[in-house]
Amino acid sequence: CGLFLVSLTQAAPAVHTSHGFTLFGELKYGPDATHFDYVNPDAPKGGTYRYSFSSTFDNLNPFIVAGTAPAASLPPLVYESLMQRSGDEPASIYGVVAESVSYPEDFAWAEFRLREGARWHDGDPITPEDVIFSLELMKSKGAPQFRASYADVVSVEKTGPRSVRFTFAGDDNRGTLYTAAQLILLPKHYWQEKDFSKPSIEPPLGSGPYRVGVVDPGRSIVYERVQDHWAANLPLNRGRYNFDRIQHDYYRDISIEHEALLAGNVDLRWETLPTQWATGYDIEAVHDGRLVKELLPYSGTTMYAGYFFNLRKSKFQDAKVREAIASAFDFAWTNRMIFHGLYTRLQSHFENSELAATGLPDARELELLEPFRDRLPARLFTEEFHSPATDGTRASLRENLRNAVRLLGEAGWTIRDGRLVNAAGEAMEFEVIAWDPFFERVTGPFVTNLELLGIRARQRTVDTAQWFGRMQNFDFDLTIAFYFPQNLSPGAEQREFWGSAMANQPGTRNFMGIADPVVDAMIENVISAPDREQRVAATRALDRVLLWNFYSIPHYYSPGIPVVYWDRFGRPDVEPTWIRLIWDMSTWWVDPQKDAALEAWRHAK
Amino acid sequence: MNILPQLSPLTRRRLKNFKANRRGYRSLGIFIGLLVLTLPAEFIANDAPLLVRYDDRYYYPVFVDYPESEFGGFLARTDFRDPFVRNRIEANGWILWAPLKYSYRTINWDLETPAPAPPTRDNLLGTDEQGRDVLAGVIYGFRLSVLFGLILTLLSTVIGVTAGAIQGYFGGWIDLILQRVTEIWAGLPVLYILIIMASIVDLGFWWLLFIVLGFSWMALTGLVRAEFLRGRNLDYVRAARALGVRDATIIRRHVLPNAMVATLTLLPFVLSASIATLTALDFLGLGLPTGSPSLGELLAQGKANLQAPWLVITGFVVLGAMLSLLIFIGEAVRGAFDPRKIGL
Amino acid sequence: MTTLLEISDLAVSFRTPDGVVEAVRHADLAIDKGETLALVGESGSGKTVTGLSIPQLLPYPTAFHPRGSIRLHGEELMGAAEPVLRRIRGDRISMIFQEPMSSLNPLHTVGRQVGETLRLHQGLGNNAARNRTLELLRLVGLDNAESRLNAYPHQLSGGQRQRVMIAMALANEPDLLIADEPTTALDVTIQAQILELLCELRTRLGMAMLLITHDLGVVARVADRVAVMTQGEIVEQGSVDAVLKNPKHPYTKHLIASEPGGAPSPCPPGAAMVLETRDLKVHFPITRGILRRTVDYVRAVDGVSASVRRGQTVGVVGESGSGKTTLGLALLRLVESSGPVVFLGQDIQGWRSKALRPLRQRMQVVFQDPYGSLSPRMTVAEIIGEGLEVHAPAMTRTEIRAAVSAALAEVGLEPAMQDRLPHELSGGQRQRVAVARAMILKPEFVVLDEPTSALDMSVQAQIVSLLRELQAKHQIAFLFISHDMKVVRALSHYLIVMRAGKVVEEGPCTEVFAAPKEAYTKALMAAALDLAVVEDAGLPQAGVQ
Amino acid sequence: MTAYIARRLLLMIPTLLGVMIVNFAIVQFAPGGPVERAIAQASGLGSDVTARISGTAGSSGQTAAIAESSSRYQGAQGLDPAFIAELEKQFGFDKPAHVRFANMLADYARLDFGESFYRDARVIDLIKQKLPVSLSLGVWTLLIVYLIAIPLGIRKAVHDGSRFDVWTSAAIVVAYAVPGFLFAVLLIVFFAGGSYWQIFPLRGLVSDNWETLGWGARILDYLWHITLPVIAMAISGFASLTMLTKNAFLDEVGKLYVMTARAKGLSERQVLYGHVFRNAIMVIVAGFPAAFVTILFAGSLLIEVIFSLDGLGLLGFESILNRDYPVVFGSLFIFTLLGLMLNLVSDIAYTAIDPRIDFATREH
Ligand SMILES: Nc1ncnc2c1ncn2[C@@H]1O[C@H](COP(=O)(O)OP(=O)(O)OP(=O)(O)O)[C@@H](O)[C@H]1O
Ligand SMILES: Nc1ncnc2c1ncn2[C@@H]1O[C@H](COP(=O)(O)OP(=O)(O)OP(=O)(O)O)[C@@H](O)[C@H]1O
Ligand SMILES: [Mg+2]
Ligand SMILES: [Mg+2]
Repeated sequence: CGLFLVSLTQAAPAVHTSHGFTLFGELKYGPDATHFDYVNPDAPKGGTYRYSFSSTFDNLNPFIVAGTAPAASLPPLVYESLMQRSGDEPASIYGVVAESVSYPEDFAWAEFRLREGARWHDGDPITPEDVIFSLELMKSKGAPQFRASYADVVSVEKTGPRSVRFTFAGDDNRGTLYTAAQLILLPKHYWQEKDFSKPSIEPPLGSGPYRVGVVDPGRSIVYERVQDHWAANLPLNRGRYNFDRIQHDYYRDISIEHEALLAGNVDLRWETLPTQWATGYDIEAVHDGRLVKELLPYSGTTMYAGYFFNLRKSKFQDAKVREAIASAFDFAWTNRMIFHGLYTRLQSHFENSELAATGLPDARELELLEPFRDRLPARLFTEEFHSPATDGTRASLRENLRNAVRLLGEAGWTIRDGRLVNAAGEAMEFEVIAWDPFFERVTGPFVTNLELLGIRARQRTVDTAQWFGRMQNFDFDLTIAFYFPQNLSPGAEQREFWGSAMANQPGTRNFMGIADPVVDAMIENVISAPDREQRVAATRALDRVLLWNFYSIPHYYSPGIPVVYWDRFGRPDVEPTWIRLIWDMSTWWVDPQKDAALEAWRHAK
Repeated sequence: MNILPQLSPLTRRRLKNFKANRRGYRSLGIFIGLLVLTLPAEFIANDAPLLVRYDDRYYYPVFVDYPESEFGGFLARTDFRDPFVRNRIEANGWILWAPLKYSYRTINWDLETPAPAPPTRDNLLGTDEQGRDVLAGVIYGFRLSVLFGLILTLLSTVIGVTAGAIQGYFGGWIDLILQRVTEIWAGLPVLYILIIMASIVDLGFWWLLFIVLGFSWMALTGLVRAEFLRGRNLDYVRAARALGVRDATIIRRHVLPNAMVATLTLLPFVLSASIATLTALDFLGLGLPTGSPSLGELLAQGKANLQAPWLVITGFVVLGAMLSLLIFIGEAVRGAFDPRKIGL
Repeated sequence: MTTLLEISDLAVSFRTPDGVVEAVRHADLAIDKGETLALVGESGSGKTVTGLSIPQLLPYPTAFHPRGSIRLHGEELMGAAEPVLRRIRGDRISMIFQEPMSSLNPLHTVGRQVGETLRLHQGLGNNAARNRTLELLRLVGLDNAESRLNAYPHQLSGGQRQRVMIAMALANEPDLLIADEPTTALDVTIQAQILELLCELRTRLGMAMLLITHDLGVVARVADRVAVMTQGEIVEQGSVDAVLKNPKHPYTKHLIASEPGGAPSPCPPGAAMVLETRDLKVHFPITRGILRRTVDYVRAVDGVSASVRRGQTVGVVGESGSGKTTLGLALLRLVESSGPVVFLGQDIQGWRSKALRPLRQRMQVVFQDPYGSLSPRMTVAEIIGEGLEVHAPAMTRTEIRAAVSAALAEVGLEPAMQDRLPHELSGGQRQRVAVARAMILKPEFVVLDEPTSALDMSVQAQIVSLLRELQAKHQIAFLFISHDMKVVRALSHYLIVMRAGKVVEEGPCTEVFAAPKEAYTKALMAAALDLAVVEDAGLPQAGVQ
Repeated sequence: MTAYIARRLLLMIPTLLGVMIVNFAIVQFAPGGPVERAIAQASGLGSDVTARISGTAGSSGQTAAIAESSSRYQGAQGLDPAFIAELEKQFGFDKPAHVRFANMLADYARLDFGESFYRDARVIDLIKQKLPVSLSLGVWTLLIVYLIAIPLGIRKAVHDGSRFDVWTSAAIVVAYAVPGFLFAVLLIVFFAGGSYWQIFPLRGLVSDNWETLGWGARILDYLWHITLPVIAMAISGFASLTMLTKNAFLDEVGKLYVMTARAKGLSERQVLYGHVFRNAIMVIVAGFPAAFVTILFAGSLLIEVIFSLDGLGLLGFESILNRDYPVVFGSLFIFTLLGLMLNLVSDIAYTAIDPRIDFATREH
């Protein structure tokens, strides 16, 4: 066996061993770095950070389908993973529990060497068995997204007292490695006797910087800093996790949550309502700077959201019809008058990243697109893509609509007796469904504008289970939906999103039903791209094809995270933009002076 | 006045009693006034003009949807508020607008400040979150809510009182069985039924009315039953039975009038509860189709936008005024049926 | 003697939708301490209203006094403050209401209602109040007083309820007792006993009494002075002797002259049987506790056999609580009973109400409690016309109205009354409405339960002759329940004497009257005669016929 | 009567059975079941079903956006049919409906209401857990409402038509017209928020350190917490009960027995409370079971949301929208049973109040 191993290594001699790993580019931090650039290594520890959520929770096991886990906050605080992302790089990870990772040139496997001294909160060491157990647990009992993430990890074995090897088999082993390395580790000795698939409100045993303290299900959860955390002095953790206590309060009502901030029961609030953001903080505390209103910038692709056509319906099969309908969506007005100008229009499926198609196709892209020129809109090659847009005035919308009428005419739809009808005399009618009543204010004006085209559109808001049921059965015309932010290294998942093979699978992410060989070809280009540059080009080409087909009417995104917080914190000079978890604010610390001043001011009131 | 002589003396007496309660009588007047005023809401608040003169022809946009081509445009529907259209028409004729140039669904595209915008000369009560005129919404919403409430109240009272009366009056097995049926019925999962119905049909005004009616009638049954259980043993009921009066007539003429305290008292509340139900359903997204004029939505928006008090205040004033009127009317009606009350 | 109560120039008016009704126009009265003043007069003349004005119990502000004054011991009561009145009511002035059947709180036990006054004005403790209540109930001749303490009014017979009222009024030994027809529902034996009790209190305590009654026999027996009222005015007053023997006002003369008398026209022999029952039983359960366990039964009617023929009147007499009302109701299938009830050849026992309905027109009833039997929210016209609506659906509204007017006229009421509601009538008027309601259907069999108890002599006579007339014309069969032997004698062909749910004696009316066999019957008759003797002694006998 | 009660108790069994059958059948038709719901949640969609009422709507998409930019989501690989099958098995949907129903009945017969689909709790424990909140709100609210509304109604009846009557009518009507949820928010803004007075706590039933307090302090703390929610709930409850009381009294005060009572020299108060009260109280008693069940089970949903109180109203609503059928059926069962019991009690109360009342048939 040993011999065989040796021969293997000889066959593929280039095995890299490193303290970190990146999807593309170079690692920013070397093995000798003492801390991240975006922290204050001397930040004082102490104090409490209070954050509020407007939801609920009844389960402290966030890895399963059942139950409602505390909003996304638990794993990074309570659990450590093999490796962890840095906040100022797009896709680099550094070892935490894993001291190093070794992998061959083709990323067919990865071997992690566990750090000496890595241990659970109960003092037991973290062992390869724990890693194996965690992976298998996630794959067999985890929620679908976890199962999917580790689907390509075909085997895992212990290769030494402190090392464990994952074997990959898939289209994108590098990506799989990247994902697998971020596996959250669960203690085997703790979970062995427990039923992992059941929700639980027992504070779990972890290995992270905090442990779960007092839990009041549905109301609040307190994380207490682990005083003798084994990883506290890793460079990775220097200057981070400065609060002694992190308290998460759950409010049921958003107005009350707002009051809770004003009342000082909460330190920081993520203001999600544009109107509130724009008008709800016209108060003294904000004016004199005690309460700070700030738009925190972030990097990385944003979520792609919009109105999605059900392409299975014959009326939506013509791209011209889709473009015409898109012309009636007056984003500029909506943004100005409803959203107080907070949002930016989405122009790509990979917005806010280098993957987004901008300007005209460059040479590499053209190379990929050229073979399909006759099956692509000519404008793709000659025009920069913009969703039909207005300047927010009626006059400019009128121009849009004029264009729409022309497009519709070309597609065989004409206005007769105030209705838009096709040659067969069928009137254009459809329903726009959403699961969230918030969107009524977006769809309302849209529907009104559609009427001007003779299109009778109805909007309907349904509950989420119903919405999902209808998506699965493809029982919709137009729906508001979103795609999660794209991975920065897109790959096989694009087949899921836009591939024809998935067009009619129940539960598919390609709920629009895109079934276009050109798109399929573009996807394959992305997957088979040999290097980063090629991948970027292929992705942009895919983006262009998708955009120019008007499969969806893109919505908007917020260019920053709108937060309001009481000024009692110290902040490092540089802030991470790729990861910023505002519910633990791990790089901030309580500034005792500011805190005291604020306290005094509150008392005076 | 000339219908009065045909009324029975008792009815005349009740009318007189009713009128004697000046508060109730005036409330009725105001209420009817408001209803009459809002019934033709389309003529009061509309983005379509009442009359248009263009190129020597008359147009009636309130009644007819004109394609824009009539006025030299190209769109399927004419937006008369659009400066383009307006300028063209005014160059070749004139426009007679409704007093309010907004309907409940008209979006004020020319807002100066983001929605919800505070009251201005143009939008007297401001606009809501979607840039729609609040006053127009209130006019249409009042009409819709009141009609919904009135119809629902009428029907559910009739059904509920009948059921309660039958249970209480006959007692025995009829009571036992009907009560059980009611209990089972009351256990129906209303929300699911609404969700199911919403997925089968387009839940409009009548469907909602119908579904809500299915459950609202039970509100009065228990009370009426209780009063009948007592009333049926009184001597005058026995006297009526001795006369050979049919049970239905005894119920209607002898027991009911004396068992109507609860019903009459609760009527305004049933009515407002109907309106509240509509509101609540709107809240849950199971109500009227999105975009319908709804007082419920106004309130919900008011709560979400406390910084825009014109929403809350309008919603509250409209609802409060409506309920007060109804309750005062209810009091007067009750007084009218009180044999000891003498209208003075 | 000192003047206890002084009423001068009293007027009472009611606001009605049709204008103001002047119920009392002018009344001057004075009652001395220990004196009994009888107030007699036509039904509807304002007697009750006058009585109610004294403790200010009229339904103000519907009722109002345009003028007048009422002084008790010189203290003005009219418009007096509520606390003043409260102190006086129930303590110094107490009342026996005309409608004993409806005047008790239906949801309180008898014991509680009587005891309440005691606790209120004498501050008695629970036990003392209970003992005194028992004593009072026994005093007014209620049998089984102990167990009646926990009875609710609806479980008592009319006479029993009236006695509870009396016990309540006497509880605090008032200075002035206003007794509005206090003995109407009582059989003669009890009546005599009660009157005696009242006289005794008068002598013992110096209690004064305003006795409102239509029974001149009673007046002669207990009153010192008498005042005669008609149409809202006191037209004559003076000592009993003076007024009764030497009436001056034409109305007084008329009143004294009217007396129901004469004999029923003979019943044709062998007439068809209208109604027959054998061994009829009505048992009411006596229940205890929240769960209402049945512990025993009241045998209200216990094996009665009776029959009524066409054109025949069967009189039912018997002491209060003997089951007369229950018998009548059972025959009409208005209470549950066992035993056959054969009506016009069909045994209707156990029939469903629907099947009975067509028969209802042919069997009618006048309830003992007119107040309770009239729907409070229906006008007189509706009440009387309802039967026609049901049984003569062909009649138009105007026809019905005309028929109602005629029926009202027959019982001596003005047609204008028909738009009134029951509570706007006097006791006698209500009773006549109830009679009219039954008779308008021209039934074949009528149960008349004390139909004349609240009527003054002249009206009584009118009603008696009306009944007789109708019987002769339509061959109606009557079951006539009454305490008033004179009326019974004037109407009945056959007599049933009941006691404790059983028939103790029966026979042709004249025979029973002439030679009662049972001791019980004899006692009844004796009491009646005893009263009659007084009458005979003091009054010119003048039968109508 | 005993027979009647026995009959009523026996009839509860078919009634409950009927309720369960009907509900079970209807739920089969509801679009989107627990499986869809679970998938939706796994996909990061609307974990919060109260979003509509709490105003958190609109933030769901955004939350996802930013959360993802920092997490390791790899893009779903479509829904594995095996996973769906697993979910179905987990929720028991692999068996046909009639089998599921039979199993449920068998469990219910043993008073075992099963476990929530999504939560780590037995249904019965969930209900027990939420009961204190609902009971607190419900009982206090009812108590306050009844204690104020009935005397007020009586007073209004006595002074019918007076100035007092008019202004109190106006006041209660205005109070009634204030939507409870709005009032609650205003209360918080003014008395618990950061902008005006900060007198009352923002949320919860007791303070976090409640366990450590002494008894007196505990009670005070508890009262301090429920003041605002109870006020918000009670505010609109007065109107109908007050008017009902008033009118019921007005109906009675004209009756002869009231005159008798007055003739006894009773004070107005004694007349009203001693005599009229019992006669007039029927309708109020009749309305009580419904009021109680409603306020306990559903009436407080919005208040619970606003004050972040976890009560039965919220539990019921959430489990309905989450398609948490065991909780839906369990709470329905318990509350139907409670309702049936209360109905029976109130029927017995009728006969206790008015001895003339019986439930015998009138068909003879
Ligand atoms: N509430 C009322 N509204 C209108 N009229 C009334 C009212 N109460 C009594 N009356 C009228 O006042 C008159 C006097 O009534 P009252 O009851 O005093 O008569 P009464 O002498 O006692 O007669 P009876 O012997 O029949 O009892 C009657 O004509 C009656 O119709
Ligand atoms: N519902 C009832 N429940 C119990 N006992 C009752 C009920 N109704 C009547 N009784 C009793 O039945 C007996 C007979 O009552 P009924 O009314 O027939 O007497 P009556 O002969 O008409 O007396 P009166 O001459 O006083 O009217 C009485 O002792 C009474 O207490
Ligand atoms: Mg009288
Ligand atoms: Mg009797």
